[in-house]
Amino acid sequence: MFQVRIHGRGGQGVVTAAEMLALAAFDEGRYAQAFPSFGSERTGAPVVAFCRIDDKPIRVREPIVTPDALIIQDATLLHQVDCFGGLKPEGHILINTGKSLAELGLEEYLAAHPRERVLTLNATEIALRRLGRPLPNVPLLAGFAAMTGLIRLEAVEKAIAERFAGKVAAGNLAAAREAYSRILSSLERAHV
Amino acid sequence: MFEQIEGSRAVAKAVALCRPEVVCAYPISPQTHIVEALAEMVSSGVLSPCEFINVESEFAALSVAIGASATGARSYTATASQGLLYMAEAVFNAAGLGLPIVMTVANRALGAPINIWNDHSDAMALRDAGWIQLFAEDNQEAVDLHIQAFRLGEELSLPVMVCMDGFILTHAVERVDLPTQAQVDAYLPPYSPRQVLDPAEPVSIGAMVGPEAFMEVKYLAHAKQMEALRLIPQYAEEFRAIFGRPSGGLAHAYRTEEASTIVVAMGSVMGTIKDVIDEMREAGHAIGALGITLFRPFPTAAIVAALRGARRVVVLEKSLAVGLGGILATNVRMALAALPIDVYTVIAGLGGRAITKRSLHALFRRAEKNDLDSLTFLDLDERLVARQLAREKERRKSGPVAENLLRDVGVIAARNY
Amino acid sequence: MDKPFAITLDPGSSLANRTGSWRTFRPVYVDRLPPCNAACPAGENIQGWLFHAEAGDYEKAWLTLVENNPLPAIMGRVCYHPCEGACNRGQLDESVGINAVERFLGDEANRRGWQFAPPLVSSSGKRVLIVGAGPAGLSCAYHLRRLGHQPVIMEAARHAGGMMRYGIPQYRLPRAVLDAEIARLIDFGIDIITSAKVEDVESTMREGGFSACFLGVGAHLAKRAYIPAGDAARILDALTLLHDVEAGEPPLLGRRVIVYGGGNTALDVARTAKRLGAEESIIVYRRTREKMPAHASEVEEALQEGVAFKWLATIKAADEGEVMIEKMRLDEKGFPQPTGELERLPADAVVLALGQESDLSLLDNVKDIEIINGVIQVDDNKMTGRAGIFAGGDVIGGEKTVTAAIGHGKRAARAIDAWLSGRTYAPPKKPEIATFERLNTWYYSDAPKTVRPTLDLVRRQSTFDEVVGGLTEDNALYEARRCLSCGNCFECDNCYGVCPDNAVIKLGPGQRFRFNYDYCKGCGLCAAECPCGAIVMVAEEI
Amino acid sequence: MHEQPIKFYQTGTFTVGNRLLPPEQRTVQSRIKRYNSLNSGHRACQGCGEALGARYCVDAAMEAANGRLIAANATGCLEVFSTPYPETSWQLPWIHSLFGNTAAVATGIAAALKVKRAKGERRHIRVIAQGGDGGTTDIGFACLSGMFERNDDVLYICYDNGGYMNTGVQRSSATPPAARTATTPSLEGALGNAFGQGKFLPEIALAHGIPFVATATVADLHDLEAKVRRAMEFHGARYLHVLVPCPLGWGFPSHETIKMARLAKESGIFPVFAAESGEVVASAPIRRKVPVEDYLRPQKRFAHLFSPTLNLAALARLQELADRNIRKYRLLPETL
Repeated sequence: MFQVRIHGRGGQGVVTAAEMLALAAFDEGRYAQAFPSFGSERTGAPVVAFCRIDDKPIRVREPIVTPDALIIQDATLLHQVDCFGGLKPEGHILINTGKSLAELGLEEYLAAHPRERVLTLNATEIALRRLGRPLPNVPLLAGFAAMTGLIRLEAVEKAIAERFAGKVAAGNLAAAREAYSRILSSLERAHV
Repeated sequence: MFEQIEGSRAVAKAVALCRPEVVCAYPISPQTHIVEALAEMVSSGVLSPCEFINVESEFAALSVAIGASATGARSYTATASQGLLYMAEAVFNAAGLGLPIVMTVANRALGAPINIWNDHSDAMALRDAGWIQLFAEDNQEAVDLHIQAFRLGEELSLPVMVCMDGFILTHAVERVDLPTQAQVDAYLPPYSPRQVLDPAEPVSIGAMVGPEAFMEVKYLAHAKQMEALRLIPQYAEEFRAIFGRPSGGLAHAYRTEEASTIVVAMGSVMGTIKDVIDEMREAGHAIGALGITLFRPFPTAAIVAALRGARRVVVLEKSLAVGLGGILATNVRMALAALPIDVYTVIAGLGGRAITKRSLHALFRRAEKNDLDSLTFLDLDERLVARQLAREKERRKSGPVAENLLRDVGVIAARNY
Repeated sequence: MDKPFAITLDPGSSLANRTGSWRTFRPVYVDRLPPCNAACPAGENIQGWLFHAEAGDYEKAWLTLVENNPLPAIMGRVCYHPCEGACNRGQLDESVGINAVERFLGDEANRRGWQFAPPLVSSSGKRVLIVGAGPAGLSCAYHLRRLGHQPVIMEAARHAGGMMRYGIPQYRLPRAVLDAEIARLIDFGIDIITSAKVEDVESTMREGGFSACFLGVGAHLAKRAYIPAGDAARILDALTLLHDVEAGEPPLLGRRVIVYGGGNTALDVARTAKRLGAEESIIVYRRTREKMPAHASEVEEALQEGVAFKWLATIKAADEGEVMIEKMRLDEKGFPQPTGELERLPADAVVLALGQESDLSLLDNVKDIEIINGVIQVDDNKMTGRAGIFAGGDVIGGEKTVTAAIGHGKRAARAIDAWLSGRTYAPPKKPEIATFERLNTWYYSDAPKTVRPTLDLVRRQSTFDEVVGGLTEDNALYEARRCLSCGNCFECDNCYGVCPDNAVIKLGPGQRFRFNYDYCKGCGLCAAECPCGAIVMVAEEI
Repeated sequence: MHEQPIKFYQTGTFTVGNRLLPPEQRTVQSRIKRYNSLNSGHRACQGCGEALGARYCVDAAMEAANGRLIAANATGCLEVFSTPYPETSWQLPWIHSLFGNTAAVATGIAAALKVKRAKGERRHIRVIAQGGDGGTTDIGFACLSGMFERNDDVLYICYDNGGYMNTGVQRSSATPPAARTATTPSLEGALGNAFGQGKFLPEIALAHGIPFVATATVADLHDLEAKVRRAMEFHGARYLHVLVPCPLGWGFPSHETIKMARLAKESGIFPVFAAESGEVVASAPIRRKVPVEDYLRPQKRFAHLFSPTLNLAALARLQELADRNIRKYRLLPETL
């Protein structure tokens, strides 16, 4: 079972991201379970959503305590919330930022983490450009697909098509593809 | 057809397949997504003819359903928590009048302090209202139980409450096999009311009954509910025949063979428990679980049959009878009264407190060693509680409990990961 | 329906609960005597015939009316309608115009040729002599006929009608109306022999084979007063004058006419004099207008027509071209006393209208009939001291009106009917009068009386055309419907409607209602809300 | 709105029946074969205004609906006296659920009927809801307001007797000022119910802008039936507020029920009017104006205003309330 935890703020599509991830996994024939952190999710408040992916039915209902991956949609949360709590050793970390880890003050903290397991992506910038709105969730999802190889870009694209329509779908699709290739590039650089 | 779908939407689709004629709704978390989805279906014409009534309170919601049901319409509503309490008077009334309304309760804690997260306090508060109460373990079962609920309620002229854990199920997006309209139509005949408001046969429904007949009326209500114990397994069997999967029934035993310890629980926590059972079985523990689907009427015989081989039973429940302990546990104890079985009550998950596998592992291991008190509060912050109790002992005006505790915890908002 | 036990109930089941047992008072329907009926000298069932008139069923109304009075068209003109004075509606706004409706019905009957219902019983074969074809005699004959007897009227004058013909001017009672109603009586089987003066009752009865007799000879002899008068003074009596006018031989009166007297006859004469061409017609009366016995409406109409009045005056002497009058004053008891103050009035003629007396010479040979002051004494049943001889009308004194005479005739007929079969007539006990206090007047909407049209003044002074017109059908209907139906159910459905327990059973048109004492709780709403006071609450015996 | 007065002066338009009217103009109550929707054998007190008002209204609604009518009924006197097991007095399909949910139950009935009709399973059937003033202005207020706001196809009839009579005469928000009830005593010179509290629900109903709002009393059947008839011409939420005097609660003899209603109307203390789509369209004029004292004096619940001493101040305030109604609803010709 692969468990993902997504951090963000209300209004950033955190729950949608988890659900689309689950949808993408379902489209690939796997079992998935997405759920939010169940709160009064007001705009701007810290929000968490979860997604489990497995090859057999998922029964467990506890919150994801030891995630295999983290998506951090809002880097400002890094110092407010214990975003990295319970992350498995060598777990995936994808942060929505244009800054470097050093600039974020994480260099030292993540010094021991494998380089290819901690990546940044300026998803908000991509979304603004491709979608016209600062919604980083879809490009991050695509980036996550590229980073983990857990789901394919096609599945993300299918989920986008199922979830959105018209301009929004097209914008998200373009954003997803750009994010996907950017992360692939980042991975190449990390491996270099 | 399999869909990756939110629990609420899946239930809404299942309800729509049952062709309800009147749906009434008042917003309350975490039930809201269900009626939102139904509103969409009515609005788009997918569900038609159907009247979707936006009422001004839960009390009105169920009252509208009462009127509609008495007029022969298949009626549905959904609520949770405070909403269920606010309609409490009507809850009893619908049962007393024998109206087969189906209502989803997206289980949620009761305030004060106000809390929107899951536990079973709401449904338990109205357990004796005369409704049939079914608890879904996952969203597949939630879907299936709603279809069975209409069949069962209408056959018995009794309202049915389908309970599903708020947020944990209602907001979980997971794989659900949604039936086809043809399947549902094959299973669920059109509503043929036992009594109906009709100018052609103008009966008066809702008479005042005095001491000379009230006991008899109540006895008959009890007898009728007990009928459900016979019908539910039958309907579950018919359901399997049409839909191709087992669903519903009175209770589900899980790996209870040769189990000296059996955990009893209701609702979504059964999934987590089963994972733990699997892991413990692998580690050689003789442990199993019993998930109770039907809480009212209470399936005493089925529970005795499932538990009679155990040495101990751990009842893990998401509700608390303040001043007594467990509610489900009390019912189980009553069922097992004649058997030499130790029963432990574990109160867990109140107000959305996460029930983790780790805690369950520890709990069950202690239970196996008979190292449990008869009443245990799972993952209770003993230190916090002790501090407040001390404070209260010191001075009478110690301030609001919830705020004090939060101050002690040092957070503003509760975190649950 | 497979209904749930106890919670769901079948309609009609509450009928098992007989709430009548709660009652301590029970409502009972009553019929009271309406004040109009009580006041009618002819004993008409006024409310009864108005009831049908209200519905526009005028023939039925007329038939109901003539059960008591065969002369409605006449009544509707000459009756001074005490009924209207008694009418409870007068305390609400104005009394119902009963008289006008009666006339309307009478005229309708004449116009449409309605006939009386056949006699109630088969013929008895008994002949009854009736002396005089005035209102009393006609009424008595009619009622006897209804009761199966054979009345024969012997009338001294050339035409039937008595005072109605020879005392009441045409402008008040057109003769066509009179003739039509008399003709209907003849058609009904009443023999009227005119120009047949009965000289001796006993012999006439014996010779004619009459089993009983009714005396309705009226009072046709003018009372005279002694007035010193010169030879040239022209002094006439009112009855003669009116009789001559009726006979087509009006006397010459001159320009100025003085009429002496204060009764209706005086007014009739004064108004007649105007119509005969008198420039001045002056009534001299010894008391005041308020004390005048004449009917107020007649005084009013006379004044309109230019008749002058000299109140508090007596005629001391008459001479050619003038009279001497003495002014009077009323003493503390209200009696006029002479003042000694004299006045001359120019007068070409003086007409005395000082009352009438009866010619009772036909009784000279009859024993046992007591006559006091020219008035035949009768018992309650109008029977004289001579068994089998009854009397009514002006001959027995009292109220000398057409209406009273008709009432006498009816009462006498009933008494004669009883007497003929060896019984004594006992009238049914009259119910209590329906007083205004018993009414719940809320339910009657405000509706003032309809004023009857009157003839224009020019024509009233030159012709004998009828002064007071009739009502149109609309007006008559409106007027009839102003009736409050005091004391008698008129099927307004109030009791039926206001009962919270549906304990009043409506029986259908004309059938009224019945209480369902199985469910009546005795709240009394029906009685309180009955507009006409036809329900009383009676204590239950416990 | 009001009936064209019939030119029939013996009884005018005021009596229940009228043998002389054409049948179509006669009241429903005057028919030999009327519905008697509320049958004999009910257990209402002698002279009960509510029993009378209920039969008046429901029969009129039955007439308008051609007998195809369903009623929802709130808890209260009307419910208790009409349906004690094993006897019901109702002759139409009728349901009692709770005290405070009647409007919502009726909404449900109407919704069900709408669907059933769309499916062709049922012909057209109309819906009424009814309750006393407690069940309407107090505990049932939220559901009623919701029904109004959604414009559900229900005629709601409130039988206002100014208090909780079923439970022994306690104050409701429809209890008039200065009235003594079991919970607004008049002991030791106390005034009874306070001035300035309570509410006049017809005006609140009117504020919802629903198609039809009217008041009526059991003293004027023609007006009442006309209003029910008019109400039934509309679809959507309609409200009829009927004053039904209570001999027990008000303290007057059982035969004066209608008289009390009449005095309430004629004094102006209870304005009789009709409104359509939020605007007052007609007022029933006062016919024989009486001072409000004439209405108050016969009632024991106001006895403390007259004895041991005359409470002129309170009487003046009550008269002012009546005068205000007269001005506001133009109840006298000179106020037109």
